[in-house]
Amino acid sequence: MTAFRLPSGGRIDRGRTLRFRFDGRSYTGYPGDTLASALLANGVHLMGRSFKYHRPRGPVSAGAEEPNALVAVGAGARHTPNLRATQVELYDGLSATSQNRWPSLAFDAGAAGGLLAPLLGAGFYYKTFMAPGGAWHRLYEPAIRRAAGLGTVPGGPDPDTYTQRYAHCDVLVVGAGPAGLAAALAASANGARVFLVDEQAECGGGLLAEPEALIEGKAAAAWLAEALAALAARPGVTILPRTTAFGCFAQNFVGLAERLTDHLAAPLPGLARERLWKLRAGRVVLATGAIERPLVFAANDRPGIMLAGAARGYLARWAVKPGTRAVLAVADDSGYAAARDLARAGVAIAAIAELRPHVACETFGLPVRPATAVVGSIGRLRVAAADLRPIGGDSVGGGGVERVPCDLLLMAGGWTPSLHLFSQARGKPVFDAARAMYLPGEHRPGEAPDGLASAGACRGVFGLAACLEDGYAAGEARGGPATGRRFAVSGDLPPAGGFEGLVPGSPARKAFVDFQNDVQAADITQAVREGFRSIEHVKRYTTTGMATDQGKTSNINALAIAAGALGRPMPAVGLTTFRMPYTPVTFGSFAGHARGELFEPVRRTPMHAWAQARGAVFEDVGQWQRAHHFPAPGEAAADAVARECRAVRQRAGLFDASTLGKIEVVGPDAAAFLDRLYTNSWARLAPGRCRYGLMLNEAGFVMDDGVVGRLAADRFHVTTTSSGAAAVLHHMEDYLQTEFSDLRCWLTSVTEQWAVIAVQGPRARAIVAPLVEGVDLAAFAHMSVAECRVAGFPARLFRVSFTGELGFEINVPAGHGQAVWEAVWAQGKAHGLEPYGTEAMHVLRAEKGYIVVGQDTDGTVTPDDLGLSWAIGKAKPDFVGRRSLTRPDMLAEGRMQLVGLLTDAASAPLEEGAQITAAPPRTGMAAIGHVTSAYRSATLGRPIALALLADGRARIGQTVHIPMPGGSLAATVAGPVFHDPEGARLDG
Amino acid sequence: MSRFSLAALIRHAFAGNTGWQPQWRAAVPKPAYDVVIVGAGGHGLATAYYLASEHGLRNIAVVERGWLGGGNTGRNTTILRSNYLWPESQGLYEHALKLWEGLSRALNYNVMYSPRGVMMLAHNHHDVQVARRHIHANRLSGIDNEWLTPAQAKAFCPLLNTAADIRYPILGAALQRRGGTARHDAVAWGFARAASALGVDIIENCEVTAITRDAAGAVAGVETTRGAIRAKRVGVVAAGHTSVLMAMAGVRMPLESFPLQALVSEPVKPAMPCVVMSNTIHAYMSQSDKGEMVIGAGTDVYTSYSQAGGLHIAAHTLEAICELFPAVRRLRMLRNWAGIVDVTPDRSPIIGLTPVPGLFVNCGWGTGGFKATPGSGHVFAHTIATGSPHPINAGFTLDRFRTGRLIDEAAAAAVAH
Amino acid sequence: MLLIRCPVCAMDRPELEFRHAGQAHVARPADPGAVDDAAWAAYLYLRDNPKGVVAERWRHVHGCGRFFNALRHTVSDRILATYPAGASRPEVAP
Amino acid sequence: MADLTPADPGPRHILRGPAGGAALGGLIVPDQPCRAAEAGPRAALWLGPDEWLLLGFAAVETPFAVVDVGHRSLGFRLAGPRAAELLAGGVPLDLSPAAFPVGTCTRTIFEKAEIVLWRRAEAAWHIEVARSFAPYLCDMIAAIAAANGIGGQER
Ligand SMILES: Cc1cc2nc3c(=O)[nH]c(=O)nc-3n(C[C@H](O)[C@H](O)[C@H](O)COP(=O)(O)OP(=O)(O)OC[C@H]3O[C@@H](n4cnc5c(N)ncnc54)[C@H](O)[C@@H]3O)c2cc1C
Ligand SMILES: NC(=O)c1ccc[n+]([C@@H]2O[C@H](COP(=O)([O-])OP(=O)(O)OC[C@H]3O[C@@H](n4cnc5c(N)ncnc54)[C@H](O)[C@@H]3O)[C@@H](O)[C@H]2O)c1
Ligand SMILES: Cc1cc2nc3c(=O)[nH]c(=O)nc-3n(C[C@H](O)[C@H](O)[C@H](O)COP(=O)(O)O)c2cc1C
Ligand SMILES: [Zn+2]
Repeated sequence: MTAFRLPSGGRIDRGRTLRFRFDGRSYTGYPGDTLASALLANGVHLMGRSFKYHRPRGPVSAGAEEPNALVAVGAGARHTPNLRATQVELYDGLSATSQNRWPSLAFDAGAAGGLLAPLLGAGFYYKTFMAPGGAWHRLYEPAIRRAAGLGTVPGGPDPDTYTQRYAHCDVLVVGAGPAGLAAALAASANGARVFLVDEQAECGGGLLAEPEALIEGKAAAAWLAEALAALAARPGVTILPRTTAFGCFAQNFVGLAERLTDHLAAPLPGLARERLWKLRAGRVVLATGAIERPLVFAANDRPGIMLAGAARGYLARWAVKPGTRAVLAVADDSGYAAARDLARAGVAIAAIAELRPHVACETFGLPVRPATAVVGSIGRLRVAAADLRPIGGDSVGGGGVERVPCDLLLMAGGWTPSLHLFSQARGKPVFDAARAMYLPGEHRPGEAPDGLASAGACRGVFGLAACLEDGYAAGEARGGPATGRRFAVSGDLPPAGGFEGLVPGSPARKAFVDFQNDVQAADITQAVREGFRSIEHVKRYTTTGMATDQGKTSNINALAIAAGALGRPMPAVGLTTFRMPYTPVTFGSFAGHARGELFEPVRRTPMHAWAQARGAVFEDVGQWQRAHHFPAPGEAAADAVARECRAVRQRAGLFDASTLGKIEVVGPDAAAFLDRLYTNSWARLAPGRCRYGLMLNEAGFVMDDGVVGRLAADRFHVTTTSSGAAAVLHHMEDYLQTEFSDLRCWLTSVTEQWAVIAVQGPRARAIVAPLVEGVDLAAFAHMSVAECRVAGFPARLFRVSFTGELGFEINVPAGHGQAVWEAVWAQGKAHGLEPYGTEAMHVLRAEKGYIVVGQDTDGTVTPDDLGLSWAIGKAKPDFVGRRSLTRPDMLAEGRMQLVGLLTDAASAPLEEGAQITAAPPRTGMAAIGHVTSAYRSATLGRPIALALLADGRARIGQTVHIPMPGGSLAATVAGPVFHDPEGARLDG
Repeated sequence: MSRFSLAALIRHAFAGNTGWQPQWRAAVPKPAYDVVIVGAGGHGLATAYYLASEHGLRNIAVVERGWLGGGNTGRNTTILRSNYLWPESQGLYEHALKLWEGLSRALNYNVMYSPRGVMMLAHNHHDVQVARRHIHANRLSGIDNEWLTPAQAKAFCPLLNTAADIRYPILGAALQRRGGTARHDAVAWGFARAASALGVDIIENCEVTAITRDAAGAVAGVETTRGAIRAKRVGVVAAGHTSVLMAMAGVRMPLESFPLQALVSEPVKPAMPCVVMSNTIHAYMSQSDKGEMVIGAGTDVYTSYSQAGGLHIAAHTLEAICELFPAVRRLRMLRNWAGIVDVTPDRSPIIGLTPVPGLFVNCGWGTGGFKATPGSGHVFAHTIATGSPHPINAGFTLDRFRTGRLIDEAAAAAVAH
Repeated sequence: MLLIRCPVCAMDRPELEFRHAGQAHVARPADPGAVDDAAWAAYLYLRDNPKGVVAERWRHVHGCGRFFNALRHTVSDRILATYPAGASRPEVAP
Repeated sequence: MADLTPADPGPRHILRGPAGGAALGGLIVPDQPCRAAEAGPRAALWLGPDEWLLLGFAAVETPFAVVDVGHRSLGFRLAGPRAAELLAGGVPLDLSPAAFPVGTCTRTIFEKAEIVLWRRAEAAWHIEVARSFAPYLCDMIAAIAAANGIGGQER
C-alpha cells in the first residue's frame, strides 16, 4: 500500500493489486481506481503540462470536467491521446504517458516560453508575424504548430472495432446520481421502458462520496445498492454505466457513447471497443448534476491545487489522501464537508480561507478565517504554500498577506448546474440573480425542448433529500397523479453560496480561468479592453472555454470577469453556446462498422465471379464493381482493351451490362407517361420495338438516356444509366405521383431482376441463335425486343447495339445470369467470342459517336448541343424540360456542341478534360471547349476524341489546338461518328 | 489606429498589456449613411473596407444582428483555393486568392494565410476525368493545379491511406499548392479593424427588420432594432438570411438555406500538413495551427435556420474520414456546430444589382464562400460604388436564372453514367 | 435526425427513410409553353426559404414510396403537420 | 442466439394499382399500412398504398399491374431471442412488439441497404434485400453480432 492510501474504506477492491506505468515508472493501484486516483495514492500530482505556457499541472477534479491531467494511454496503433486521467480506469499493465512536454514532464523546455508570457497574451499571433510576405507560412506557423497541440496521433490504423445500436424507450434518465436514480425508480414503476445512463464506471453520482449521509435510515451506499438492484430487476429497465449522453437533438433523439473495453486489460476478441447508441425517447429526464467551480487567483494552477469536492471524492471513493496538510479556499458550504472528511482522514487543515464574511453552516471546529481570500500560491512542481489575505484589508503593504505552508490547496467556489444537454436540446437557460447561477428555463408546452425535464443539481436543486424528491417527481409518468413522494435523509451538507470571477485582492496575471488553454483573468480583461464586447468574441479571442473540457470548470468565471470588465450584469453578457459532444467522443464510434466493404456496399453483378476467375480488372462505378478489362497473363491494359475491341469488330464480344438501371412501366397510360418524361414520342412505338430515349431535367439539360422497349401496349421495359437508376426512378415517381397523377401507370424497379448479357459483333447472331427459343432471329430487326427463352431460361431479348455492330442484349433472371453467360460463352468459343470490359465498351461506342451521359455531358448540355434534336418528339405539346429549351441562353450562339477531334494518327490519345483553343495556346487564352472522351481506336488505328466545342458543328474541318502537358497538339474538328457512319454493320 | 507589430507587442507587454485600444469602435447608428451594408460577416466587412479604402466613401455603416463574424465567417472550415472550372469562377476566386496573399499586411492583421496546399482526391474514373478537366482549365488560365499519383499524394500527406484495397482507393489527386487555409476569426476582425479605422461604423446587435423604399420604389433605408437608418444604397450580405432580408424588399430569391456542419477533434501535434478534400465520399480535413483536426461535413437535406444539424450527417463524414485516415479513428470529436448556408441552383454566388434601385446583393456562397472573402468584398464594393458590376462579377447576376446562362460548378462535377 | 409522421404509413418514422424534395405547392404551369421566361424561371428557381413555417415535400422513399407534404418550422425544425400530396396547406398555429 | 439463414419464399411479384382489399389467391390484399396477409405458402406484404410484394404466387391473375421480381431480391430468416437486438444494429425503427407487432412489414433501411422487414413471429423475422446488397447485409449482420457478443446457434 502506498503512502497516501488510507488503510481502509473506499470503493476499491483491495484483494488484487494492479501494476501500471506512468512515463515509464511503475506504480501499483487497485481495481476501481482511476489513473488519477492511483497516481495520487502514490503521491504523484504532476500529471500534465498546459497547452500554451507548458505549466506543470495536476488533476483539479475527479471526473469528466478535468482540464489538466491529460495523458496518453497505450502504444502504437492503440495509442490514445488526451485522455483524462480522472476517467481512465486502471487495469493491470496499463501504460500511460504525459503529453506536451520535452524532454520530460518534470523538466519541460517548453516552459521557458512562460517567461515570455506577457508577450504571448490574448491574440498575440494576430498582431505580428506578418512580414515579410510568406514568412508566416514558412517560418512562424511551423513553430507555432509544433508548440501547440497536446497529444499525438496514434501510430497506425486503429485495430479496434466500434458498434452502434438504435434504441427506443419511454423515458431516458441521464445521470445516475440521487436525482437520476429516483427518476428511474419512478419512471419504471409501471413497467415503462426506461434507460438509465451514467458516464462513470459506477452509478451513484454524488452518493458515491457521501460517507455520512443516511437515506431512509440506510447508509447512502447501501441505499444506492438497493436502488440499483430494484431497477435491474425490472424488465423494462436498461442500466448503462460508462455511457455518456453526449448529444441531445430535436424530438428527444439522444446520442449515447458507451465504453465497452477500455477498462479491461484483455478484452474479448472481436468485441467492440465502444458502442454508440442512437436513442429515441418519449421523455428525457436530465439528472446530470453540477460541476464545482475553481476560484480564480494568482497561481491557482499548481499541482496539489484542486476542487474541494474532488478531494472529498478521492477520499471517499478511492481512499486516497490527496495531501497531508491542506488549505481550503471556500466560498460555498460544501467546502466544509470536504474539510470535515479530510480532517477525519488525518489530513491537517492548516486554514480555511472563507471568502464570505460569515459562515452559516457547521464548521466542525476547524480553523476558519472569514472574509479571507487566497490570492496566490508558491511551489514548483507542487503547491508549497498558499497566500491568504483578508478581504478589504490594506492591499498595499500593510502585511496583509500571510503565507501558509501546505501541500494541498482546495477550492470550493460553488457549483455550476450542468446545462449542456438541456441547452443542446434548445432549452433556454435563465439567470437566477439571487443565486448567481444559470438554471434551465421553463418552457411552454409545444416548444423545444418538448418532453425534456431537468432534476436535481442540474437545475439548482441541492441537498440529497431535495434531489431525490425532485428526481422522483420528474420521473413519474406524465398525466398521472403526482405522488409527492418524500425521502428521509440526514447527514449531508448541501452546497450553498459560491463565488464567480477573480478573487478580491488577487492579481489578474497568472490567475487562470481556463486551465488547459492557459487563459488568465488578465487575458479576458485585455480582450474586453481591445473591444471584444460580446462573450462570443471574448471566447474566440482568448480561447477560453475552447479546450478539450469545453470550459466545464471555467465558463462561469470567464463570464463573470468579462461582465465585470464590461460593467454589465452577467445575464446581459450571456452564455456561449453549448454544443455536442458533452465530452469528446471517438471518431470510431461515429463511424461504427462502416469500414472497408462495410463503409459502402459493394455491389457485384451475377457474373462477377466468372469475370474474377477470368482475371478481370474491376473498376468502381458508383457502388458497383464492373470489369474494366480482361487482361491475358502479362498483357498490358491498353493491349487488352485493343484486343477486346478488335474481337468485337471482327468476331464478337461478350459484355456484362447487368448494372444498367431497369424500370418496368406498366399500365394503360404507360406510353402517355413516357411521352411526358422523355423527349421522344412513344405512342406509335409498336410492341416488340425499342427506341433510344432521352430524358431531360426540368431545366432542359440531359439527365439520362437509355433504350426503352415496348413489351406490350401497356408495358415498357425502360433502361437507364447504371448510376442514374435510382435518380431516374425517383424523378419518374415524382412526376407520376404529383404532376401527372391522372395517368394510370405504375413503376417497378427491375434493375436487379435481370442480368444483362450483351453479345456484340458480326458473329453475334450466330452465337445467340442456337440458344434462343421462341423468336425468329432472321426476322428480328435492329431495335426489337421479344420475350422468349435463352439457354432454357425465360428471357427478354433485345436487339440493340452500343458498339455499332450487330448486337443482342439478353436479359435473364439474375439467378440464371451466370448459367446463361456460360452457355453463351460455350457457344461463342467456336466464333472467337471474347469477353470485354467497360473500357472497350467506351472505345467502341466513342468510335460510333454514342454519348455517355456524365462523361460527354455534364449537366449543362441540351439535346441540340449533342446533335440529338432528332430524339425530340416535335409534335408533342410538352415534356419535362421542353420549356427550358427556349430560354434565351439555350438558343444563343456559341453553345458547346459535340464534335469529333482527330489528331495526328501517330500521336498519343488526348487527355480527357483537356481544353481546346482556337489558336496555339498561351496562358490566359480563353478555351473554346474541352475533350470529353479520348481513346486510341484499334479499329481506326489512330486516336479519336469527342469534344464539346463552341459552335462545334460550324467548325467541322477547322483546326483547333489542345494544350497538353508536353506541349500543344493540333486537331481537326470532325463529326462525332468515326466508324461506319452509314450504320451498315448493325446488320452483321 | 495604432499599428500592430512585434515592437508594439513588446511595448505593451512592458506596460502590463493595459494600453491596448479597441480594435474597432463600438459605433451607434447615425440617422443616415451613404451606404448601409447589412451583415458583418467577412464579405460585408470586406465590402465596407474596400468601399472606404478604394472608392473613397467614408459615410458607411455595417449593421449586424449579432456579433461581427458570428455567421458563416466564424464557423467555416477555412479552406481557400481557386481551382474552379468555369472562367467566371476562376476569375473571381483567383482574384480573391491574389488578395489573400497580401492581406495580412494590407490589413495589418495576421489572418494566418497558410498556402499549405489543397489536395482533392479522385476515387474512380469519373473523378479522374473531372479532376483532369479542372487541371487543364486552370493551367490554361494560369492558375496552379497539378495531378498527383497516389504515391505522390501519400508523400504530400502521409496520414492518408493510399492502399489499393480500400473501399474507394485513391486513384490520384489534384493539388493546388497555393490553396490552403486562413484564420476565420482573424479575417472578420482584421477587416473590421481596418474598416473602422477608415471611419466605417460597425454596429453590432442591430438587426435589420425592414427595407424601406421611396415613392419611386428605390431604396430609402433600413429599419433596425436600433432605429431607422436612411441610405440610398443598401448592400445585403447576409448569407443564410438573404432570402429573409430580400423578402423585406419584395424580392424572391433563387436560394435555399441549409445547415452545414463542421467539427473539430481534440488538438494533437502536427500530423496533417495540408488540406485534403474528397467530394466523392464527402470528407474534408485539415489541421488548425492549434492542433485540432478541422473537418467539414455535409448539409442537412432540409432547409433550416437552426444552426444545428443531424447526428447522422456528422457521422457520415466521420465514416469517410476514418476510411481515408484510419489512424484518426481513435481521435475524438471535441465540438460540432453548424452554419446556415444559402445555396443557389447553380452553386455559384449572386453578386450585383437587384430589381430594386439602390439595393445590391451579395449572396449564394453556399458551402464555399470563405475563400472568396476579400475578392467578393472588392468587386461588390466596386458594384455599389459605381452602380454597375466589376468585370469579374459581371456574370454573377440574378438575371442568369431567367436567361439560363448558369455558372454551374456543381453540374461540372455531375456523377452520372 | 427528425422523426417524421408519414401520413400514408400513419407512423412516425426516422428521417433516414425519407428524401426531401423541396418546397411544396410549386405548381408546374399547366401549359409551360404559354408562360414567359421570367415566370418559367420563377417556377424553376425561386423559392420561399422562410425563417418560419415552410411547406415542403418529402418522399417516404425507403418506406411506402409516397410523396407527401409537411409543414415545418425552420427555426425549431418542429414538424407541425404532414398531409398528402395534392391536399391544400392546412392551417396550423405556428 | 440469433441466426441468419437464407429463406426461399419462392416466386415474388410486385402488384401495383388500386388492389387493396381485393381477394387474390386465397387471401385479401391488405389495405392497412404495413401489414402482411398470409395464407399457406402465400403472402401479400403491403409496401405502399398501391404496392404489394406477393410471395409464393406461381402466377397472379389480376386486372392490376404485376411485375415478376422473383430474382430481384434474396430472402433471409433471422430468428432467435436476440434477433431484434441484432436488427437494432442497423434498423432505425422501434422493433418492440408493441410498436412492431407480429404481422408488421415495411420497407426500411439496414444501415446503407434498403430492406423489406417482416415480423413473422415474436422472435422470427423475414428480410428481403436486393440481390447485390445481400453480401453487405450478411457481412454487416455478422459484424454486429461479433462486436456485440451475439452468438449464432444457442449451444
Ligand atoms: C460549416 C461550414 C464550413 C464551411 N467551409 C468553408 C470552407 O472550407 N471554405 C470556404 O471557402 N467556405 C466555407 N464555408 C462557407 C463560408 O463560410 C461562407 O460562404 C462565407 O463565410 C460567407 O460569408 P458572409 O460574410 O457572406 O456571411 P456571414 O459570415 O454568414 O455573414 C452574414 C452576416 O449577416 C448577418 N445578418 C443576417 N441577417 C441580418 C439582419 N437581418 N440584420 C443584420 N445582420 C444580419 C448575420 O448575423 C451574419 O453575421 C463554410 C460554411 C460553413 C457553415
Ligand atoms: N456536498 C457537495 O459537495 C455537493 C455538491 C453538489 C451536489 N451535491 C449533492 O450531489 C447530489 C446531486 O444529485 P444529482 O443526482 O443531481 O447529481 P449527481 O452529481 O449526484 O449525479 C449526476 C450524475 O450524472 C452523470 N452525468 C453527468 N452528465 C452526464 C452525461 N452527459 N451523460 C451521462 N452521465 C452524466 C455524472 O457522472 C453523475 O454521476 C445531491 O445529493 C447534492 O446535494 C453535493
Ligand atoms: C476552424 C475552426 C476551428 C475551431 N476550433 C475550435 C476549438 O479548438 N475549440 C472549440 O471549442 N471550438 C472550436 N471551433 C468552434 C467554435 O467554438 C464554434 O463552435 C463555432 O465558431 C460555431 O459557433 P457556435 O458553436 O458558438 O454556434 C472552431 C471553429 C472553427 C471554424
Ligand atoms: Zn410511408
